[in-house]
Amino acid sequence: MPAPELASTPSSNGKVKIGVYVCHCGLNIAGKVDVSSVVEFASTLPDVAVARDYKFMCSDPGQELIEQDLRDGLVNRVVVASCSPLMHEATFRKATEKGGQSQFYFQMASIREHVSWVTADGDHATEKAKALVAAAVRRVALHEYLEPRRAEVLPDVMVVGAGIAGIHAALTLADAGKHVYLVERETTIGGHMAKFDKTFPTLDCSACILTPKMSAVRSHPNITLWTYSDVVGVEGFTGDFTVRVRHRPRYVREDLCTGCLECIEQCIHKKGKFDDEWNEGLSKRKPIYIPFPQATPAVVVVDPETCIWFKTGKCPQTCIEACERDAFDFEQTETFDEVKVGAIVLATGFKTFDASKMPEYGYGLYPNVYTSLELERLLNAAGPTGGVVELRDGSKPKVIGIIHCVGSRDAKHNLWCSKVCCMYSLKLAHMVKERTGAEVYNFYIDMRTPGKGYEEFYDKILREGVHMVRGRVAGVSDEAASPEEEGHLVIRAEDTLIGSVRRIPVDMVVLAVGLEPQPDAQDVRRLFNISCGGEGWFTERHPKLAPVSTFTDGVFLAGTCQGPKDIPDTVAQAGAAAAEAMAMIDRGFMMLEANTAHIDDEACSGCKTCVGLCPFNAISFDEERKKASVNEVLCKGCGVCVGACPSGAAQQHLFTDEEIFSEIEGVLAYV
Amino acid sequence: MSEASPGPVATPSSFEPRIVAFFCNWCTYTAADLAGISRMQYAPNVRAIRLMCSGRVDPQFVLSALREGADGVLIGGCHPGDCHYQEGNYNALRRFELLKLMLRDFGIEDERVRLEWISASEGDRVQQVCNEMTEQVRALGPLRLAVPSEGHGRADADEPALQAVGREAR
Amino acid sequence: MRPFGSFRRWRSVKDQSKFEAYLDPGFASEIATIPGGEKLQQCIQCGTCTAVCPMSAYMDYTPRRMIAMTRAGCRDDVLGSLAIWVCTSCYSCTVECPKRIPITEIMHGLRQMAVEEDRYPRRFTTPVMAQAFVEMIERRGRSTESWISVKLYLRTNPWLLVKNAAIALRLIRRGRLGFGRESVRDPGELKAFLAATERPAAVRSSVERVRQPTEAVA
Amino acid sequence: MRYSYFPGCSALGTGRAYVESLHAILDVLDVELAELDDWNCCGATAWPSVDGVKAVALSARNLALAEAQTPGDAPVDVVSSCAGCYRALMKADRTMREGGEVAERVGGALDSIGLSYEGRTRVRHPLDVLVNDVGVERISAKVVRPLSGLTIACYYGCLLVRPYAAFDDIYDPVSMDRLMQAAGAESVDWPLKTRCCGGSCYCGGPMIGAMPEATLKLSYTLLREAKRRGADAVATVCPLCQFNLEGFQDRMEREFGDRLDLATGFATQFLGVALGLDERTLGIHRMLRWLPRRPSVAEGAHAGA
Repeated sequence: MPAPELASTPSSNGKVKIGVYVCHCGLNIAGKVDVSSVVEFASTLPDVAVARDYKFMCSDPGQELIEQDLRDGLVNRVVVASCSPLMHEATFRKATEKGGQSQFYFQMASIREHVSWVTADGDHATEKAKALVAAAVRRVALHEYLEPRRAEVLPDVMVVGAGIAGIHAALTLADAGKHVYLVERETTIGGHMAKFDKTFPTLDCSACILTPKMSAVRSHPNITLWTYSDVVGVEGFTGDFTVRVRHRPRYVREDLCTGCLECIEQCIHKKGKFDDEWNEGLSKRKPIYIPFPQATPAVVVVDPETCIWFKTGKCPQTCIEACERDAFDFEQTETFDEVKVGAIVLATGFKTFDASKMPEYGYGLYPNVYTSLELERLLNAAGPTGGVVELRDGSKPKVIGIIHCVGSRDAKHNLWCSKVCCMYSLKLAHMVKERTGAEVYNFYIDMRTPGKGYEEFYDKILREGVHMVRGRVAGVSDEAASPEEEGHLVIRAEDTLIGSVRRIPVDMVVLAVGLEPQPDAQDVRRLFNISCGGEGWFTERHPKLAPVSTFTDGVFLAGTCQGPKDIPDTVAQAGAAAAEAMAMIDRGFMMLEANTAHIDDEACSGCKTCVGLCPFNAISFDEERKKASVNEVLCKGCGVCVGACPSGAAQQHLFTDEEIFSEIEGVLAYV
Repeated sequence: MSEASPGPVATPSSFEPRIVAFFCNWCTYTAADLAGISRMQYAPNVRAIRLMCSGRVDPQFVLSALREGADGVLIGGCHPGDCHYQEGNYNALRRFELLKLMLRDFGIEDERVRLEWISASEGDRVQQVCNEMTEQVRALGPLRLAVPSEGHGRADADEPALQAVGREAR
Repeated sequence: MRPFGSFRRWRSVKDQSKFEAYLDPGFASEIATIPGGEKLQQCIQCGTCTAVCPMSAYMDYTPRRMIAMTRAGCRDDVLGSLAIWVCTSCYSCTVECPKRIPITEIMHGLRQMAVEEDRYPRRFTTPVMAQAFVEMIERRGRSTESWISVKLYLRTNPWLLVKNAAIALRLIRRGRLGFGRESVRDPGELKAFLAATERPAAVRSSVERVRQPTEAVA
Repeated sequence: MRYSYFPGCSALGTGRAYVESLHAILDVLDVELAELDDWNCCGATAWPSVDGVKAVALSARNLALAEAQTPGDAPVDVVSSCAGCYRALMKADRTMREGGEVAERVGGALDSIGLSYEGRTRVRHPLDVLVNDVGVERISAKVVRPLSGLTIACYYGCLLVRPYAAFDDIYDPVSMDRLMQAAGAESVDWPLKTRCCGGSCYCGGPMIGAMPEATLKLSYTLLREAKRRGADAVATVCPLCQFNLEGFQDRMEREFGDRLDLATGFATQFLGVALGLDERTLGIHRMLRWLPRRPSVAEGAHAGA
């Protein structure tokens, strides 16, 4: 990149001439703040050469105003009073650079997010805006000439989580020639989608559309697939992450096992005895198992918790005998891998709400109360009943009640709408009706079907004669108020559209459990140094304009780890995350913030306070000279060392003590 | 909404406290942006200065603010364990505790300086804390430093105490 | 069933629109002054309150509708409703509400307003009982079941005195219904105490500072 | 163990047997109840319908009396046997602790009669005391006449766990069941433990008067379900529920053409029988209907009669 001709260089700072540009932001600012009075005030401030206002400073003509003034030599420093720097700092820095000045000769005053949007009174707002402008003006006069920093971006990518989001992101990247490390905690990839029978609204078979992608992952030359593995450490920074991955022992060698399943057949346990997690506990598995036939990789796993050999050491080990490939290795232990990647895509997914937290719905108390995920397994041809919907006693349900919003939209549990439950409840209603001919009642608070073909699907379900009751279910019980209720579960709800309480006896209750962040979301977030809301969904950089990136450059989000979403949205987001990661990698470098710390050799007293404080080990100490120095490549620019330095030797670019003192004076310069 | 969050307009007292806030870029400043996006009205008395991390807050910033005429100082950082720079907020906390001890010696009430953990998603906390702090400081009245000077708390050569630890001493 | 079979029914059909002039837009904010009452605005009309309410089947408006009507400003319908007096204060709705609206407290608040505005159903037992009860406590500090029942029946339906005589007699014989009047030691002081709560908090703050040690009453 | 005791107005009327049996069993278990001197009505659910502040004030006075009568800084446990009073006292305690306008006005009124509420009081229910302080084990150790063969449906009513579930589960309370099991009886697992009986506003009268169908049906629903699940008796800890379920059982039977014939006594009475106390001490002679004379339970009757 050719460096533009700079009017001022480190040596020739020249006379400071500040241009102040106050944005109206339509009426967003001007509706509250008296912009002309702010401009008038700004023009009285020291070193201010030009003060202007404009409807939209971020627009091309707005930026052109700045560039022109810079080119004309009217100004050599720029202050824009508009929105938050988190919004448009980059825009205006670029404009400043285009005008021929260092991009860092710029400062922003946030008079929208911090003033006009949050202040009730116009006079107060104007006064506060002036103070913020005064602070920015004082500060920018002190800004120093800085070279922008660049960091190289490594070419490989890590994708964490191999549900449909992770799979899609990994395949997109791999197809573009990037090497992808795909890490999955479970023994197979596929995630929740692999458990479903059909998907709304098209009712295409989940396995039919997912398994080809799963095997593509397995065979792709650019994908290193690590299942039964998790990320235990992330180090480094944007473009250069070192990720440590732990592989849990399967006690079967992945490279040898062919997935013939002969060992399972030969296990000393003649029948499954332990709850099969994949089938939500609706069937039993052996200590050696494979979650489902199309599991990827098709490698069996031994569960040491239940395997007789691990528990007692006494077992004829018929499994080993059965294996023609000698794939068993009971001595396996955890192993670790460390890889260097340039970008990370997080696709860690969700968990479903634990229905036993709502005892009023009787889950765990009445055997015929199921969660939606359990019903998905019952409907699945590869599920515990081979796709037959039957109750735990083997009988067929004649009346089925599906309760929406379980755990969602509820101040006692999760406040949010889980977005997918209305649609999947309609899908389940259709499927159980088709398979069993049962009468199906759906109990909903509000019907939410925004999405392509979704309302049409709702219409189809209505035509099929599924009963829709608008009312949140108050309780499920086996109390019989009349002979018809005897022997049934009774669902009690107000049918709010008729204004009466209804008691509907059913044989099977299905709880449409909502979506929740993974229980360890907070740990994962800390590991990757991104943020999340109190509830645990990962926070995107901007809810609208940067929905797949995070505040940590190089870490992207895909799928439900960011919030509830359905499969189409998840896949779209995964594609977007892959594209953004790719854009970063293909460029090959990242621009970094210039705000690193540095230590003035003269002033350093050699007290070493800073050395221990730096969380990134960026400060080293020269024992001979008794001076500390900062490695600006490692420095991330937090300024902790600067705040602690007793002699004022440590300083931070763009946040020097002088700059902040002047900003303090500025905000206190009341008018 | 303005009734629910009494700004200084609604109260009879004519004293408008001046509060300088230091917000970390990743959590509290972002939360303040969120408060803005959500149009949460709060007292205009709090004026935020953006720092990359609450750990950057030098005690001298606080002293300087008080000396320059602030009646209170608010520091906002990420929740413990959530620091974008791993543990800058712990540094802020340790420094803050010491700072409070020192301020007590100057006769500055504890309520005038406040450290709050506000995460990026807690826009409502920004509103609440700013309003609370404004009311608290308003109740305390203008800051009068141990050695009073003309005007209220303005930088002045008659304030040896604060000045000694203040900016000029560096 | 023939809904309009009788000429009386179809002749009496009236316009049931709720015209804005009929509504009281400030009604909801009055209710919001009850602690927690402001949450009423967050109601999503899910009907959980109605479905858990043991009495909703006997109400003229279900609890959910009461909230909607309050929010819409149907002041006359709400305060004149039977529903607020049918509530048994069992707190099921309050506990189950997914929006944590303290519906029972709102019902109590509506009752207070109905009493203040003197528009409760005259011979319905709950309001009459509440008032008879309050009068007795104000006078004596404790209640006596026998007398309160007598008072209640006299004011609502004296026939019930006769109708319930048999059970009363059985209770009397077993020593479970006495006619001795219970009372606190100094009913006058209690009355003054209750009256003192009517003073707004600020007026009295000077008195509060000189709080006496409490052995006076012990 | 010593507790301050708030009997409530029903203690001398319909709930007499409850108080008598409570005292009797607590005597056996070495728990002393010291009746609060000069207590007043808790306000019940009638007062909140007329004046919310005074409703809190009435109960707050009782709490303040308890503190005044227990000098020192130690917490004061006030046992309230009536579920209605229990809720009213809890509500007053919460309101006063949380502060706000009501708390200030009540505080001022207390002040005017030389009382104050510091928040030292803990409102307790006999079930809470029996299960958590005395302990089920100690109780079962003292059982001399186990109620074997008796199946009891424990009915907790509304206000014991709503809106404040202080010592038991809000959906499925078990403290009474544990006591009845300790007494040797079998307890019924049923979903209506806390469904309203319709008794509401005190002395069983009002709803019966206004809407006989409603009240009778609520109570009937409970008894029918208890019976359907094989209960011989229903145990309660609320004087109102007890009276409602017992006193109107004849009318329920007439109205719904269903023979119920369920003894509805106080849990304390059943426990008392198991502890070997005689019927008179337990106030069983005050009940309108009691268990059919069966050897295991009847023994006590002879001793008393």
